[in-house]
Amino acid sequence: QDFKPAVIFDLGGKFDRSFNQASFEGAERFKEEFGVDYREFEIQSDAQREQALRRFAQQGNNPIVVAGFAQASAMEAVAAEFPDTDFTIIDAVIDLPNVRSVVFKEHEGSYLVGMLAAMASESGTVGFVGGMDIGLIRKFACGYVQGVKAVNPDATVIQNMTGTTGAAWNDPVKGGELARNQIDQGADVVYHAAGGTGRGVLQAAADNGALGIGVDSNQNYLHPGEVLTSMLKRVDVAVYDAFKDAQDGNFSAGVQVLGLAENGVGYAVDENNEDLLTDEMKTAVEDAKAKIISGEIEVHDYTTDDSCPVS
Amino acid sequence: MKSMPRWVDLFLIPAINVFLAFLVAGLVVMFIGEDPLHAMRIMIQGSLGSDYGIGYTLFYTTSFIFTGLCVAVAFHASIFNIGGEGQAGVAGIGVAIVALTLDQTHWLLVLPLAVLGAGLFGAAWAAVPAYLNAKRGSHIVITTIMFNYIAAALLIYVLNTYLKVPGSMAPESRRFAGGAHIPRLDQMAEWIGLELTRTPANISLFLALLACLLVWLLIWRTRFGYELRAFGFSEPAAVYAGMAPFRIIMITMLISGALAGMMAINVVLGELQRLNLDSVQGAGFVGIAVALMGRSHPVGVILAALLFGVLYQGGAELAFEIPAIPSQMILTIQALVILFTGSLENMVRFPMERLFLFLRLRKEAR
Amino acid sequence: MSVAEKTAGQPETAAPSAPAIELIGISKAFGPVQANKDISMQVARGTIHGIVGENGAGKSTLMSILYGFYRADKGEIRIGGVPTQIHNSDDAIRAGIGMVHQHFMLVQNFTVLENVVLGAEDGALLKPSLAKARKLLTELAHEYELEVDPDAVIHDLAVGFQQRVEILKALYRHADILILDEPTGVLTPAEADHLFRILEGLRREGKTIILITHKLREIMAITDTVSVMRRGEMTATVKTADTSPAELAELMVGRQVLLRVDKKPAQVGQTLMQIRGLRVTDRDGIERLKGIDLDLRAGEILGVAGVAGNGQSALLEVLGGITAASGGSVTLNGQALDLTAHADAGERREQGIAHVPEDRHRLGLIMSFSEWENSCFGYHDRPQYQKSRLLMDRRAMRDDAREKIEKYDIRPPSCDLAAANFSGGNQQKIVIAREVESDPDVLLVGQPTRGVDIGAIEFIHNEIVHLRDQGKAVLLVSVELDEILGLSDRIVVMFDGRISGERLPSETDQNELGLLMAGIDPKEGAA
Amino acid sequence: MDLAELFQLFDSTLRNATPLLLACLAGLFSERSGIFDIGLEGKMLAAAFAAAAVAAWAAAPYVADPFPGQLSGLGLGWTAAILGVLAGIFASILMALLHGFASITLRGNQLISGVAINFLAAGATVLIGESLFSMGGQTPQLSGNARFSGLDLPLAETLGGIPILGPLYRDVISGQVILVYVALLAVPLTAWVLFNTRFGLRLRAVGENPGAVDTAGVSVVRMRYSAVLIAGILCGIAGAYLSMGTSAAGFVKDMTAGRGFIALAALIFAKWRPYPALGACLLFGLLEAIGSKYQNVDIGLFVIPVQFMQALPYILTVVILAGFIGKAIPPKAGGVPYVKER
Ligand SMILES: Nc1ncnc2c1ncn2[C@@H]1O[C@H](COP(=O)(O)OP(=O)(O)OP(=O)(O)O)[C@@H](O)[C@H]1O
Ligand SMILES: Nc1ncnc2c1ncn2[C@@H]1O[C@H](COP(=O)(O)OP(=O)(O)OP(=O)(O)O)[C@@H](O)[C@H]1O
Ligand SMILES: [Mg+2]
Ligand SMILES: [Mg+2]
Repeated sequence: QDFKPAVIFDLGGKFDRSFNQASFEGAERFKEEFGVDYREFEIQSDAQREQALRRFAQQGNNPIVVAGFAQASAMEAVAAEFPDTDFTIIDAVIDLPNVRSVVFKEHEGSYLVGMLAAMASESGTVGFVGGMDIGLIRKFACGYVQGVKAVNPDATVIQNMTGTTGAAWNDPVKGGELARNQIDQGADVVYHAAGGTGRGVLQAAADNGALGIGVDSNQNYLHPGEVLTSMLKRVDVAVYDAFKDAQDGNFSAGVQVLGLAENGVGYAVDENNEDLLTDEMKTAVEDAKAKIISGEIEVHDYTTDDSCPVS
Repeated sequence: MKSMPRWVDLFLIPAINVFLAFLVAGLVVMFIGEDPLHAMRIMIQGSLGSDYGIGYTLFYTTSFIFTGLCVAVAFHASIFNIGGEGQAGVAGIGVAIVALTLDQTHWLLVLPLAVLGAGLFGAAWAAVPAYLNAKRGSHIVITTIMFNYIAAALLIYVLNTYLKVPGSMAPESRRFAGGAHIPRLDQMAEWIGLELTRTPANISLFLALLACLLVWLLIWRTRFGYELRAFGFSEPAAVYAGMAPFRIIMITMLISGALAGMMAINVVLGELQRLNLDSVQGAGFVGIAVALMGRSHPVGVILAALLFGVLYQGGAELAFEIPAIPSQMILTIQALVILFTGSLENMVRFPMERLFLFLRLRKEAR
Repeated sequence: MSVAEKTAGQPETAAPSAPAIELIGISKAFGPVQANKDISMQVARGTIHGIVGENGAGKSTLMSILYGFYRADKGEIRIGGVPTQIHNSDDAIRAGIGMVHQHFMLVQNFTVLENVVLGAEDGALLKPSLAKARKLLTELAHEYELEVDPDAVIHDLAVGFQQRVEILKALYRHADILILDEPTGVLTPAEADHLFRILEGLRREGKTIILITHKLREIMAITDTVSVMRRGEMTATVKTADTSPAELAELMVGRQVLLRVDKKPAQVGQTLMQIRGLRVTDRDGIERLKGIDLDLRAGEILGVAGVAGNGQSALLEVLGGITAASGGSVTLNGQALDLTAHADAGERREQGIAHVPEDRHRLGLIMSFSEWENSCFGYHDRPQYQKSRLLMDRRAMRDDAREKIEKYDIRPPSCDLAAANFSGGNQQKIVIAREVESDPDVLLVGQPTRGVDIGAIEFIHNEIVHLRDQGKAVLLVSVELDEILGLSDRIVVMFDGRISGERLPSETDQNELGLLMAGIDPKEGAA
Repeated sequence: MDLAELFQLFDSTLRNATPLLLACLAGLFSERSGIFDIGLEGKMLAAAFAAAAVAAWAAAPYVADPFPGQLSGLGLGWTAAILGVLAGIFASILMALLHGFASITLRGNQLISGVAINFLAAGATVLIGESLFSMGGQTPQLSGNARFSGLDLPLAETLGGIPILGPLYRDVISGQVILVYVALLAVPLTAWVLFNTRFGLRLRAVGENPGAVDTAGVSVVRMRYSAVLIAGILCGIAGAYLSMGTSAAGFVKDMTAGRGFIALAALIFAKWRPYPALGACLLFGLLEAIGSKYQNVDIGLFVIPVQFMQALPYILTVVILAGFIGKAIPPKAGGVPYVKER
């Protein structure tokens, strides 16, 4: 039986330079390394979720990796129908014997970039632009604010959400406008968790002498020297690992929670931003990272109780 | 006086137009470097070639029938309701409330109540624009556009605040329990001993067909339909005939909104079995195209909805089979179909009319 | 001075070498409809040439071809003897042709000046054109008695003035040939007389005029020659002096037509409707009716004369339940009518008031509805048309429509055709049939024969008289004094929202009514 | 709220309003001529894409022998941006001509044509973009010469000292992207053309009564095509502004995000008149600016939900429309094909 991995991207598409792109990159890396081709599908509408999953499963694809919490209920239905297929879902938890659920501790990564933001900020005001006001994005925001406040309890964090329709994830014009608003109000570092909208956020920051912070993938290269860092969410690793484990026959179901300890989240340092991060900043962040891993610092996860201790 | 036989008008010309649309779409597929005939085969096969494909096609068709009827009914009264998107979205809340409350009972109880809930919420969302139009003369196109945006905001708020599962990141309600699961077509087929592949197509299809029948009755057989059409053609004349514009606008929009709302039965209750943010997925806008192409006639709406269902499902298959063809290809093909069958249709009609006139004159001469 | 007297002095223009207009073998089909069949016609320079024919005979089509609005399928046009290609109106204008269309071609929200200048501007900028036009307009107005306020907006102007603008448009473009398509259909007699004076002036200047009209009186009074059209063909062209109205009517319709109303003396009964102090203020806050007192009695036709815009329309609409009154009272059979905005036209119909509206296109019919759907329009909620609480009884509606078609000789006799496919006269018959057959106590009729050919006029007049003879009351509003005088048993004249006088038809004439319509009461003046 | 904050709000308003205004004026020309245009969105989107794609290509350095996937461009200077705008206009005009062909020449349904154009633009931009750049339909991020940056008007700093007006000039008026000024200038220009030229007179007439224009010897078809073409140009600039003049700095699929519909709303709001159109677009821009600036309003008792603030512009539009505007009467012949013979 030949090995036929498949990946399904969520609305937004594999080139969103963010979340989906990260899963795409993971799959690509696997393909490059092992020369194994994979099937892929970009979701266009809700009804296609189940359809795509079932189809891939029927055609004998295995493992099947899907990214995005919105896929959860579809996965729940389909995975039960195909007990011999290995499934992986990212950003949601499904309790089935053939499903691996990968969730990330975005709040931990966001905490670290929040600290960096607070340290890089001269004005004591930083910004956050989210795509839509939903739990996941609040989780990013809440971790970020905690990080900022940890460094500078008096800091102000301006938070904005882009919109209420699907367009919110693809509206760089609005994203840029929100970022400019925040910069006008004194923010000099702006973090985004807004998919395609973030492109405008980073550009506005670069244009107006502020620093941007990328998300999901490493976005530092977009504006070298003007993106402070990126909050990495190693979706690519999750995808890669799922493929690899299945290939090696090591696929394991169950919940994987990837936080700082597992290197599932983190902040990006590369040649594009090394001048922006001082040693002092790095030490402080690494220190916090160690403490979070050890449990000494506990970063609150918004989605556990739908509230954030700081704002 | 008609210059062409009816079958030419109703079937031949649309068929030629669809053909032309696909011809151009084929060129686009070639531009991408794929074989258009192969692509075409996949689309047809994938949407109509198996019970699986047909199931999905019918599922999409059901939604489009509802949103198409929504636009069509209002159109007969000369009201351009482009708020189907919002009305269907808000109706989802109504369905969710019913289903979440009663999902320990039986679908035979849930379905009628959910229809009621969807209808009420959809109608309510159409009521404000209707009222403002009828009483204050607000332009219904603007207000319904605005209400689409407001609906999106309301939906997030309701999901975040009331319906979301605590501790979940997703703005979704919990999944409805089995008591609220309405029968899918494959399940219904099982009742009569037929085995079909599982697809989301569900009993709402029959609801949609029933709605078509009712709309047809409403518009061409009832007194209100008579008034609605009269009002649509001429408001002063309607007033002269003793009809009340306020009443007509309100009732029409309530019906229109309720019809859009029915879409939530198909999607929220039938397919998703939970409420999420984007259950409507643009079907409200597709409904405009469906109504326009279907000439606002229920039968036309069914056919146009079916065509769009085929495009959606066939398009998904295309994307499965030929990953090089991006999903936007479907959007492009849809655009071409709308263009050729809708606004460019005279390209075929005019020569056709001349042809038939010529044939007739020749026959008369002989 | 009447038109006839003026015409006595014939124009002294020399016989022109070539006819001003020569149409040779013109054919035009609209899809399957052959509107013009191989039509040839000559019009001599400096003459007024009349064209008559039934509704839908193809008169407007022929003239629109000459004006480049439609393109002929076959045939040749010669202007002043020169074969001329007329592909569009621009070509026609260049050839010196101007046309006043049956339905005015004016931009309603433009000023007079803007309408005149449109298409004939002098340069890319508007200002110089407008200034020049203003000057020329004053001159033209002076020369031809065509005064209009150049800055008035069209929709504020009475139809008569709108028509002047159309004529000015043509003259502004130096038209030598002027086509007028049913110009008097919407004019009062005074306005029509004025128009004819203008036409005479133009003829004197050597201009050539083609006049389409349904009114044979006008043909006889002013034209030099007249052509008759029937079903797309030119059936005759005669010198006006050599013919008679009866002959023309017969040529048009193909049978003898009675040109005057034949009615018995009225059997007047009790007062059916009593109107007291009726006031109406329109949406713009203008008071249209300023206190009307009227009694309408059974078995009589009460004619309301007046220049358009003096409140007759408002009177019909308020009585018909379309608009609300701002004051006063109306009783019907002793019962007060609800004159507030709560009442609607349906209620009035239930109370026995039927209404033939002045504008059949705008109010009376739904053009895209089939004949049978129009045939119960306004009465659609009557029990005989219902199958159940919700459903209508289509069979009953059609049967009913067929009966009316038969009884009223509506042609073509098909109840499935859309109203738009009937000629104006037959459309009017549909409305009349519907309202008369509803068996009302009071019939309100506005402009019952506007734009209708003489065959149909005869029929419609007979129906109205017939209703009266059944003991019903008829309130007839018309700008046609002939019609008012011929039909009414009693005449009131409206001026500026008030009744300016009441007369018996036997004791008055057009002159006296004309004065009353202008707000002058000759009797009071004498007293 | 202090003055600086107010000016920031205005500044944002101006940027928000620019694409709306251009699209709104585009709609004004088209609809004044009697051609309904719900395809503003699609035209803008097509233009945004074409502008970004061409600008990116024109500004990219020339590479003699590019490796697969590498973009070899023209290496142009500031002309790259101009080229981009022209490309945007061109793309938008193509769409406009399609609309014209469907609704003028073929006398088809204008609403359907508009809907089709919106779909077509949404699909084709990504399709073409993907085959050109293989970035999922996005264009490369624009930088430097490929995009517009703020233009400092003369004396901005000098006059900045004058109370109120100085900062207003310096912070709001000055420093905008050139296309913002183009949009603002388009308003008086439109008004002038509409009410002071022969073209304007005919344009207004053809939307009210095409028969009158026809019988006056003016070609209805030509007038309407001109109008549709102008609409194409204006939408082209609007689209170019979105992808080249804002922080988007490039094309992202569906990036017009409903602005075409808002522009349409503004047009109706303005009752098809140029200066009110400016007012309406500024109002929408301001509402959007307020909605995004004050998202988290805590009024003591409770926190107003973000969603309410986000919906506020739309709610206010409805309220204003219901309260103050009255009936908007469109050009009389709007939406109806000019048919002489049936
Ligand atoms: N625009 C049109 N499209 C199609 N058919 C038309 C059109 N105008 C007129 N016709 C046809 O041409 C015939 C002649 O119409 P036309 O308007 O010339 O009559 P007419 O003699 O002017 O009538 P009327 O006295 O009522 O004005 C009609 O019977 C009709 O069938
Ligand atoms: N656009 C059209 N398409 C088809 N038939 C038409 C059209 N316009 C007119 N007709 C036909 O032309 C005939 C006369 O039309 P026309 O408009 O001249 O009526 P009319 O008698 O002049 O009405 P009115 O007196 O109210 O102006 C009718 O039989 C009608 O069916
Ligand atoms: Mg005529
Ligand atoms: Mg006529």
